[in-house]
Amino acid sequence: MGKAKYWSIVYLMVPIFGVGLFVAAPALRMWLPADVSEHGHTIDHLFVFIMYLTGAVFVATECALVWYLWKYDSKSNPAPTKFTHGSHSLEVVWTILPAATLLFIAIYQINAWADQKLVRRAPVESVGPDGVRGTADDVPKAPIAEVTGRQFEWRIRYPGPDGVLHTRDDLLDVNDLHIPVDEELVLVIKSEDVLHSFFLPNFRVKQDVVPGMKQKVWFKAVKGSEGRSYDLVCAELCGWGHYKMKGRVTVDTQSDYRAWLEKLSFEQHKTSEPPPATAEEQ
Amino acid sequence: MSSHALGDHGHAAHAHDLHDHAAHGHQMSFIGKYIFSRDHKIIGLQFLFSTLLWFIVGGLLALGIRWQLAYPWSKLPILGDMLFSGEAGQMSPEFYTALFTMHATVMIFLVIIPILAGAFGNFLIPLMIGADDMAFPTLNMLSYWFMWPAFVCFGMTFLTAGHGAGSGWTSYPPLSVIESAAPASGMAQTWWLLGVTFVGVSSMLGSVNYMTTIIQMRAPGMTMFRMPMTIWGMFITAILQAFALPVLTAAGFMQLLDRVWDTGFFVAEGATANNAAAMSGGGQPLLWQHLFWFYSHPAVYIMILPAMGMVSDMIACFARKPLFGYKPMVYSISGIAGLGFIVWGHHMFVSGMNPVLGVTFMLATMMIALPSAIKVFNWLGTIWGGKIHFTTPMLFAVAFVSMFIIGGLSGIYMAATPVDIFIHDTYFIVAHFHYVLFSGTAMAVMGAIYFWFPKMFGRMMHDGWGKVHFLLTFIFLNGTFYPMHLLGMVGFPRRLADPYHYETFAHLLPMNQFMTWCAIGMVATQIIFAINFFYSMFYGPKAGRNPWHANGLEWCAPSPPGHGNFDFQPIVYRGPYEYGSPETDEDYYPQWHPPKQGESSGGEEPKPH
Amino acid sequence: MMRQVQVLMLTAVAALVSAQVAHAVDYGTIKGTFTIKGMTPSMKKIVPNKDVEVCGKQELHEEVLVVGKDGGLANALIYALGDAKDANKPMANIHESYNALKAEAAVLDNKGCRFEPRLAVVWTAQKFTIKNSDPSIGHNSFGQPFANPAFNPLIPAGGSVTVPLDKPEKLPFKVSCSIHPWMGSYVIVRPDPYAAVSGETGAFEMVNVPVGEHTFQLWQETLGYLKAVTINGKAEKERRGQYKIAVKKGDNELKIVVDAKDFKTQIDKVK
Amino acid sequence: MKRTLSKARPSVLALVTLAASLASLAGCDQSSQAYFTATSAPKAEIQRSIDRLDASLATAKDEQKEDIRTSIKNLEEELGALPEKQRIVTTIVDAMFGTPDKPIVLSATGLDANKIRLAAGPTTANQDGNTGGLYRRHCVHCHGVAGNGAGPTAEFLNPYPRDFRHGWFKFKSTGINEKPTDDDLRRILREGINGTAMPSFKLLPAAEIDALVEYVKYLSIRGEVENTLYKRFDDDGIKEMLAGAMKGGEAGDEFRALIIEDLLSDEATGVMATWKRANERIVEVVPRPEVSSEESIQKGREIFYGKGGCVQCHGDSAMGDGQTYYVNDIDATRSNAIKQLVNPSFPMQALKPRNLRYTVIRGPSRDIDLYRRLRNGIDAVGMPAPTIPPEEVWHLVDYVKSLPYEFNEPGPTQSENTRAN
Repeated sequence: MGKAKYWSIVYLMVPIFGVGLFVAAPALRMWLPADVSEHGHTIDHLFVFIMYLTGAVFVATECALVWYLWKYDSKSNPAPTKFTHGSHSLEVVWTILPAATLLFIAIYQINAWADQKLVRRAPVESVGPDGVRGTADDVPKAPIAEVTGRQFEWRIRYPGPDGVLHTRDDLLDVNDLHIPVDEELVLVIKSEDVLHSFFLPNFRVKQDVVPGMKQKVWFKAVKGSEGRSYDLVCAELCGWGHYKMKGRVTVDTQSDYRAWLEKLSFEQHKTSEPPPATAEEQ
Repeated sequence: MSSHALGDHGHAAHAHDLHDHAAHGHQMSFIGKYIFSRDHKIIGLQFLFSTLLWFIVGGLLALGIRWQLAYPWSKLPILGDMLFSGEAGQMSPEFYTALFTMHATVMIFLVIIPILAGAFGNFLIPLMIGADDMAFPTLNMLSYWFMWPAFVCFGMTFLTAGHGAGSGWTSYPPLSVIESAAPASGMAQTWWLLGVTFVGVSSMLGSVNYMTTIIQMRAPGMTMFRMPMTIWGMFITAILQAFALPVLTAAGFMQLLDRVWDTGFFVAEGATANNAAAMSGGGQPLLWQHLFWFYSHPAVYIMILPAMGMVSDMIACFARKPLFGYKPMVYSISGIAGLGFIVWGHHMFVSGMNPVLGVTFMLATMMIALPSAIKVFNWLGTIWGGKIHFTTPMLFAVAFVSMFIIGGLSGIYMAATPVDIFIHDTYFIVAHFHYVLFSGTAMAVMGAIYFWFPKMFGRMMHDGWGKVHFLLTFIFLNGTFYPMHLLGMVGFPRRLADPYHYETFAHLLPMNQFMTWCAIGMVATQIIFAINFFYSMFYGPKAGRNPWHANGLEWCAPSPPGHGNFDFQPIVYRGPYEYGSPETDEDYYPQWHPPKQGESSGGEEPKPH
Repeated sequence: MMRQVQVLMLTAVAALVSAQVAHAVDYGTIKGTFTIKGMTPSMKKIVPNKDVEVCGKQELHEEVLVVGKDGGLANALIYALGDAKDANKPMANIHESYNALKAEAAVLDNKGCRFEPRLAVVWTAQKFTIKNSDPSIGHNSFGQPFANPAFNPLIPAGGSVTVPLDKPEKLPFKVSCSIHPWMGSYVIVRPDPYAAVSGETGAFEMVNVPVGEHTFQLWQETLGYLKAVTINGKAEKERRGQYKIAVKKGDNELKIVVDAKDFKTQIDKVK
Repeated sequence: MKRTLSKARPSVLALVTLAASLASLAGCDQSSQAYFTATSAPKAEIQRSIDRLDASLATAKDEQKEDIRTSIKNLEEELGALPEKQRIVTTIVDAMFGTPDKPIVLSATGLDANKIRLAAGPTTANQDGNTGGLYRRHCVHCHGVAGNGAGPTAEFLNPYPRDFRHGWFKFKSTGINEKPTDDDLRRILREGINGTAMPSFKLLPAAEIDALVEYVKYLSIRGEVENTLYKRFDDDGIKEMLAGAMKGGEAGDEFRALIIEDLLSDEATGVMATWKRANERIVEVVPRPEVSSEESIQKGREIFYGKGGCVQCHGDSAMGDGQTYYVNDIDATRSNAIKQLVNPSFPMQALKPRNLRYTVIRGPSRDIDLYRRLRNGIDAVGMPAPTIPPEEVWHLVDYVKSLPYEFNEPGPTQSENTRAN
């Protein structure tokens, strides 16, 4: 029974492996996926900040736990134990310290949240009723495309040449969203049937799509991401085929993006097709 | 020892009365005694056995999920050919959705909530406060028997097409309402809603009973601040249930109406799925989320507060030291309960709820971490300077603390709204609540079973095998759940039957296979527990009244207690945690021991109730 | 060069020879009847549920088996096989009286919400026209031939459409109307005009058939191949319903009797 | 006597259930063959006839009853003979085409064995996301192992998934009753079928899509051969051939070669011939007439309500409220096309003409796709082709495309977080 205190080693493994696994995680490719959005780094920064903070608390409390278990084992500590019902001052300290920390985190992140969620408005030049040319800044930015979640795919609708959605010249596509690089863009996301969630891991974007509501998301693909494709995931259970709802976001240069739209338009309106022998679509 | 308390209080008439009760109990038929029993202990045990049975079901469902995540679309062992011959024995995607839906449903509604409140609440509350039974024994019996319709309803969901409800345990509309959106669920979703309603009725009956009993039936001298933490946990839980549950029950009925009678509380106008006719709708899917989380967030505390209480009792007992900061502990439990009512919105940060509202919920959520932190510090304070006995229940109790630290800290990530945008509905969340509910509550429950087993059955469980059970469970649970944090960091989403066709997640397969084998190990380990449990029930060494030398009132009753619990009227002289008190030579000072001559009991004088 | 000349010469000779042979051939006429022996089930009445104002005017019945007075079997098909091995081969000689037929289109009419005729015979030399004689409602005729391309035109009231059917078919194919699901008919496309369908009384006539023994295909829509029949009093069996029948100069009588029992199970299955 | 029977029943039932479950457990490994015949349409059809006759007995006149009883007896005999029939057909088809785990690719089918191998068999995934068993990863839930459109998810879908065994495909560049070209199938896989449960697999690598196209063709050919064997089973000649093919050794090989020749390669009716000629049966798209789009829409409108006859099914409002039929109601529709579409054990589904006011058109929606559909009609569901000159079809295309917007010109833009209309 004198060996009973060795049980505390079991608990010691928790901080050791717990921290160890996080240290090894980047090598295992289990870290936040590459961030290609402009605002993503604030989220990553917050994540890492909280990780260090909680990590420190985690290690400290777990170690204290193990140390006390080890030290005050009944066999190695047969002497009368401390008899106390608590300490008022200690309680005050360990109430105020965490409270302050938590409040700090809370306030620290509000900006990042607002930046992500508040409506983007674009200044629009117009002539007012008094005939003075001015800038109106309360016009919501026009969306670059509308993405509609549907069991089990993402339907994408570009506004077409007239720049207005839901007209006859709209360009339609499925699961394959193209966006221009280095431009802050707005997407309207909708649902046709049930809840879906528009999740772009690499852009740190996630927004549930609620039938009956129009949601908007904003992000900006940073330079250097052009020419690459990123996963578009559905993150809200939408039925049996939830896992199938896979889309792709491709970041294009401005010229590639225009070419893509043109190609889409050409495909949509072409009136002849080359014979199949040469139509190897690869 | 506890036996010396006997006879000191030999109120002859009362004892005779009790004896009569006991004799009467013996004459009752088997059915009267064990099936339609109104004795809180029997009801508690009924709850215990039922919930442990469902625990097995829930565990097996979890293995099904893990199998699919480790070996997606490979033939399901054993059941594959029977259930999915049209698909070469691989599980169907709608079966996968049913698996995780029913795993969560079974674990939450049929295991954790009833095992805490139903099994331990019933068994312990009268014993720990010195009452001979619950305030309303018949109501108590009904609260168990209302679980049976729920068992049947949830059982029925497995028997309908698709083998279960498939809208997640949160049952978010429109998926759960528009039948054509999840046609594989069919009637199962309706059965599911009925089942939840019955569980609600059962919990409601229980919580009314617990509140009344705790307020009205305490033994003489048992003031509110002399109640053990377990009772505080149960008390606050009962209050939470009583105030939050009606909202869920009402919302459940609304959803039932939406489903059965085509009302439109939760369905948007014109929503259509699977080419069925568009819904007339006019409702709001978000409304359900608000109503649901208004109950289900407090429910998270319903699932942990009693466990915290039991852990406090076990740690104080095996550290042979008073609980550090008893009153702060009580206040923090109350604080958690109070704040628990205003944080439900943190489940909805990315749901489309107004982002400004999100800020308020974020602030409240941050603050709710505070009482939890205080509790952890106080447990550390209790262990500090104690005289620690590494018994099986103590190992589980300390495991609870150790694991709850992880579960609590990971909660802060979610409270931080911008971070939540990324980790919402990923495995980070799955890791978080498994750390709280399995590594936390389930550990506490296992510890509590080892701890109160002698009181329940009059015999001890095998300590050696108990430790083996603990060690393996502890290793495997961390192997299963800890890597989930890492998966969550990559963005690995929940509830995906085949996440590996996304480039971002394809490389996570080996880790998932590792986790699956840990989960299989974890479930297999519980066989040790089951054997130990049943063997000890019949052949374990006989336990006296107070085998752990604990202070609580329950330990002055016979093991197992007869009908009416106490063979004398217990009177409470002090708080429940007077371990190692200098006032006595022994290292514990039970609540029912009268003060030694010339010494004060250290608190207010006991007043007869 | 030499070779080409040779080929040309050979062809010329062959043409001459065949012309001579043609001259020498005699022709006979088959006057026949299809009769059914035994009790047959009565056909169900159809109650139209679409376009009732037009389709409800006349009584409509199932037509999978139409039996006239005295057991005459209507809509049974007989056609000659130019070569028993190759059903697509035309008869070697086609009487010149048929030349006039080439200008005449074979017609399938949508009339009174049924197809008229139930079984249309098309000679590849003919055009095939589908008509819609019904007032105010459109019909579509969905045909799924085996060798020819399928067709499914929607024919407005009073309209007609010509469908190319220039490859012979081994068997009749079905034509249906998706709008009025009870409507159905069959079309047989032959490389020669030697095909006949029995009328209401079960009688049919095939004129100017070259004299000699030919293989004839017997077919009815419900039974398919008529595998067991009594021809002129003699019971015969052939698994593909192909029977050798000798044609004499002048009139030939051909009495084909089918046993009603064969129909029963088939009709029950179709119904 | 009665009492003992009823007493014995539960235990017998329990025993039978136990035995059945044990048998299914024991059958784990050998049952791969059984996957392909998971549904047996002929059986259901005959059973349905028997049930109907049974029901008619009650109302029948006395003199008819004997006849009906005889019919029932005959049908029951046929039903009894079915397992043997099925055994033979399955054995032959398995010998020709292999099992889902080990497909055999006959050279007569002209299919690419490497592609088939990538698509067939159990799913395997590795860390790089490369997979084998593509069909079972992506398709089997709906289309079933045998490609019979009866996977576990199938019966919950509207419309039902395609049953490849009949070789019917709706959206293609070829005429009706023709097979689709590889390009057509590839496009369906890439784009999905709008308005149905068929999702888009655009993001699969091209090689995987090609493999799946090939496998769909394989399943289709296999199914068509199986169907043909059933249909021709009673034919004495084919019965002899089948019996011969059941034999092992050279004799069996010879017969199998004969069947392959007969069913697959026959120039006129062989299954492969129809697939091979697909590229030649592409329907020509004529140039678009040069009129303004408004004029074209107006002309299309006239055709729609006039000589095109579209209004008869799609309704005065173009909302698809004209005609409706039921997909697997064999009594209601005699059309073979419709009758063979679905598993007869599934509940009946209404086959409705499209509501053309939805912005989403079912199936591929490029102009050229719409043109082909309006020119040829739609296979398998019985949409006929209007009898109008080919160039006028373009007007109809323009009109149909404009329908969703006809009375729905864009209103003022909505602000965020408001309910959509």
